Amino acid sequence: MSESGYAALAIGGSAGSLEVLCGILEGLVSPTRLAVVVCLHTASREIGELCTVLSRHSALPVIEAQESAAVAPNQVHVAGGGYHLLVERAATFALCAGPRIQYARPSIDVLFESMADTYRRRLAGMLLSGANGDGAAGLRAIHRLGGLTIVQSPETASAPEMPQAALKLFAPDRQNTPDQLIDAVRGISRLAR
Amino acid sequence: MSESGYAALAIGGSAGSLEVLCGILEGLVSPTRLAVVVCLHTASREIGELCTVLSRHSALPVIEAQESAAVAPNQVHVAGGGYHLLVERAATFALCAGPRIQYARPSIDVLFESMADTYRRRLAGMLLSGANGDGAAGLRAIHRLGGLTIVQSPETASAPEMPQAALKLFAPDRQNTPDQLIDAVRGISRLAR
Amino acid sequence: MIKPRDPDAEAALEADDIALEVFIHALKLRHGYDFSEYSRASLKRRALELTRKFGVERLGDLIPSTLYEPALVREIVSHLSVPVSSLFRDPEVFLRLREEVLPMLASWPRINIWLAGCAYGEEVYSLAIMLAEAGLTQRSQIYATDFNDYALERAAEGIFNRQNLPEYRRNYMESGGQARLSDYYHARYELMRMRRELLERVVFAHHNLVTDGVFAEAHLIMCRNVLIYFTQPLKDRVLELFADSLVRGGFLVLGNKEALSATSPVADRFELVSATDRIYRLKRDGV
Amino acid sequence: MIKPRDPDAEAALEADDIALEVFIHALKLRHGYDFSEYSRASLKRRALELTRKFGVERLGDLIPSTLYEPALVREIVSHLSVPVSSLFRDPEVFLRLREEVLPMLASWPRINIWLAGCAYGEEVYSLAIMLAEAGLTQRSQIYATDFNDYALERAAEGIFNRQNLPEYRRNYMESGGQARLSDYYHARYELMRMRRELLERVVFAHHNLVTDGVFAEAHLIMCRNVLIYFTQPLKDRVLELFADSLVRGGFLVLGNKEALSATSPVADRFELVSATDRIYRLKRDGV
Repeated sequence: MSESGYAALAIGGSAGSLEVLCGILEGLVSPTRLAVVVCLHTASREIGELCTVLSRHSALPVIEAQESAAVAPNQVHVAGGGYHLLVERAATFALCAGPRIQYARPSIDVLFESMADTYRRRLAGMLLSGANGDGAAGLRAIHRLGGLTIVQSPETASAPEMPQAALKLFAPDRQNTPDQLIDAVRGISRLAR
Repeated sequence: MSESGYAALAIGGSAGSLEVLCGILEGLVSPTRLAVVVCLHTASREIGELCTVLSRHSALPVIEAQESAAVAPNQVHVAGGGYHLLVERAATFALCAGPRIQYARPSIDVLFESMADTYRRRLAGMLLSGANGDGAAGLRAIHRLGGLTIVQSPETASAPEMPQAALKLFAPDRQNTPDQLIDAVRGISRLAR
Repeated sequence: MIKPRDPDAEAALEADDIALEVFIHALKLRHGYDFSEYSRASLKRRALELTRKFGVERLGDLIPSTLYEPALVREIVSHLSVPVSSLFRDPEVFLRLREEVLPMLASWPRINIWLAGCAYGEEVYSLAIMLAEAGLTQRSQIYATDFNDYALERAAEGIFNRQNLPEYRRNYMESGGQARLSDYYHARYELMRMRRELLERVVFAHHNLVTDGVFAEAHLIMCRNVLIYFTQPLKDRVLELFADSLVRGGFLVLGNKEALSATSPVADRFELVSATDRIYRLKRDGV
Repeated sequence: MIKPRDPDAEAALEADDIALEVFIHALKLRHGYDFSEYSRASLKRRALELTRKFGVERLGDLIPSTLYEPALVREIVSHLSVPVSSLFRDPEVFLRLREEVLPMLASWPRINIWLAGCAYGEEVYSLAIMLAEAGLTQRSQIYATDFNDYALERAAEGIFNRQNLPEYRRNYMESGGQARLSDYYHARYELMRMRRELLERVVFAHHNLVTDGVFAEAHLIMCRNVLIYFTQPLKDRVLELFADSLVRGGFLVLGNKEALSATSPVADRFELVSATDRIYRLKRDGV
């Protein structure tokens, strides 16, 4: 799978993913045409702090994804807590206050599936360390619609359940170590359009 | 079944129905709020002549049903040949050049069913002498939607198949002799609204 | 007031009436076929016939097929658009065309004919035969259009059912035909295939009267038994399209029950040639 | 460009997107429920959940049920309208209401409160408890409205699942509650039923923000987690409706993610009370 031509990168993770994520953000080449959307299993009051932490590792601005706002290139949008985050066909964010899905809100599956529908083969998805099965179905949705799918290799994940759940469900394009993830994101952000 | 409150009267017939029909038209009380629509199995070139004949027996104007024209009260509208005649929800006529149905075009079933849909319980339907089964399903549609259904009693019909087909399909409200049909139409036209 | 015998029948009627609107919406959104300006009564009847054909119970049950089974859609659209005709249907119209209109068309060096809504092509072949018999083939060009691609394919094949042959023969003779109809087709089993030479000057093309514009500089437009299915605003729009597509002095032939009514916005641009045969002519002095 | 792994998936996606529009059209025509100005992404997700719930394969398969099975429609509408909340959801908002807003409301001799989109009633009871604890019950009147009649019935019953009780208790305490939440409900098996006395000053009524007008001379309007589902034009219209329904100096409380943005046509009619808790106040000097 080549790394060229993606418009958006969706990143999901949970327990043990923050450090890997920081590395990935450091790999982003700025300016880029790529829009990055991140969904961690964050409680609602942590979002401000989370954005601050991530900002330190990112050449791109890191902001909470706002309802109705555009999924803008050259930005890292982070899902806030307490609501599911979705992307509409017009590449704007939507929120949903519906019930938790697999105990999670925001749900990685919900974000990934709506982004797969919107970006189809112009989407790259990464699923990182995490202690539950959220995100696997969403990553498969990205795969089905022609997007690039990468999981953190379970042996490098401090909580391997999340990438393992994806590997159980289908064959993602790549299993990457944290260093390989950084390389990948560098290529994807440089070659985005 | 009372004879009050009908807005329209649909009459179908074929072989042997012309004489009975003439009597029925003589029974119509003018002016009336009733709209009368007649469907015989007429070939396309006979329609002018047919209207002329029927006019002699009717105090109401007898005219060929024109595409898009209103189903007007105090008029007798006659289906022309070569096209199916239908009534739209807005009580205007529509034509259809589709295939014959049970060898007939205009089809009595088609007319009756569309009038049943439009007028529902404000429709009275009469099925007269005829040598085939057209009209039976249409009369049943009128019955189902609460309209009044009358068949010419088969023993008085020179071609009994048509009323018999209806009687085989369901129980119409009445089986009337030609004289009773005339009485009925007198009541229906007087009490129409 | 009398109660309905069958309250379910009334509920089903109301549900079906709305299902028809939703079905129309689905066809339009999913496939671009716009039946929204079609008269509802006969459209509904044909939709109900489709439910029987497809073995489903209610009109609304057609909607999922419409959305998810593209292969069925051409069948659905074909059935809804009533492509039923016969060779030389209404022979008296063809007789008048042969005797009065073709001689006048012959005065033009080139004759463009637009058959709008050609369906399965019966009138294409009827007209091609008449042009051949009048010796006008080489100067003429027939544009046969329909919005139904399946119908266009069938029309180009020119295969009809031989069971209607007696009617076709009678029509041909009544239309003033002097040859034998069998000169124009090959019979095979229960089918008849029209001779390919008849298509020498015929072009089939997709054209949608509901959405598309002026088609050609036509000397003759035939559009029979199409307008009866349209609502009045669409009728008016299509008649204006025809007026704009004709050369001055060009002819318009409508179906036997389709009048160019006095209230039509283009009524004063036409003069009457034959009231019974619904033949009109665009005035030479323009609008 | 990379090809999709599963071309069927892409075709299904396109069909489903259109099926969603047709489904929305069917709900509107048949039952008057208008979701056409709802954000599509989450609406689609909830519709797909319904397909699993009803055991059908594709989104479009919901349409016949929508047309012909009125009994299912309230379930469909309930699911689409996401009536999910909890007692004292976002307790910091209720804390601020308790500490800052209620004392100001107390300056009016009569307090009309409009809970717009009350869903299953969690906020109705939360607010009624707070009014009781502030000694304001007798002067207040709560109008709890929703467009979903099934939700209104459920809200009037006031029966919630006890499995959420730990969350409810924590919320109540964090909202500044001094009593025991158990004073306000009867527990029975796995359910909890809110005390009837809490409804003493509550009226439940059908009101549709999409289609209906000004509701009351309100001193406080709460409408939380409703606007996030609306398109921008509908958001603007509803905010205007709220501005027109409030007395001068009246309060508006939106959901945590719903801002009265500077571009809103009514932005200058409100002043900010709390940005984090989305509390606004209609200016006293009018427009």
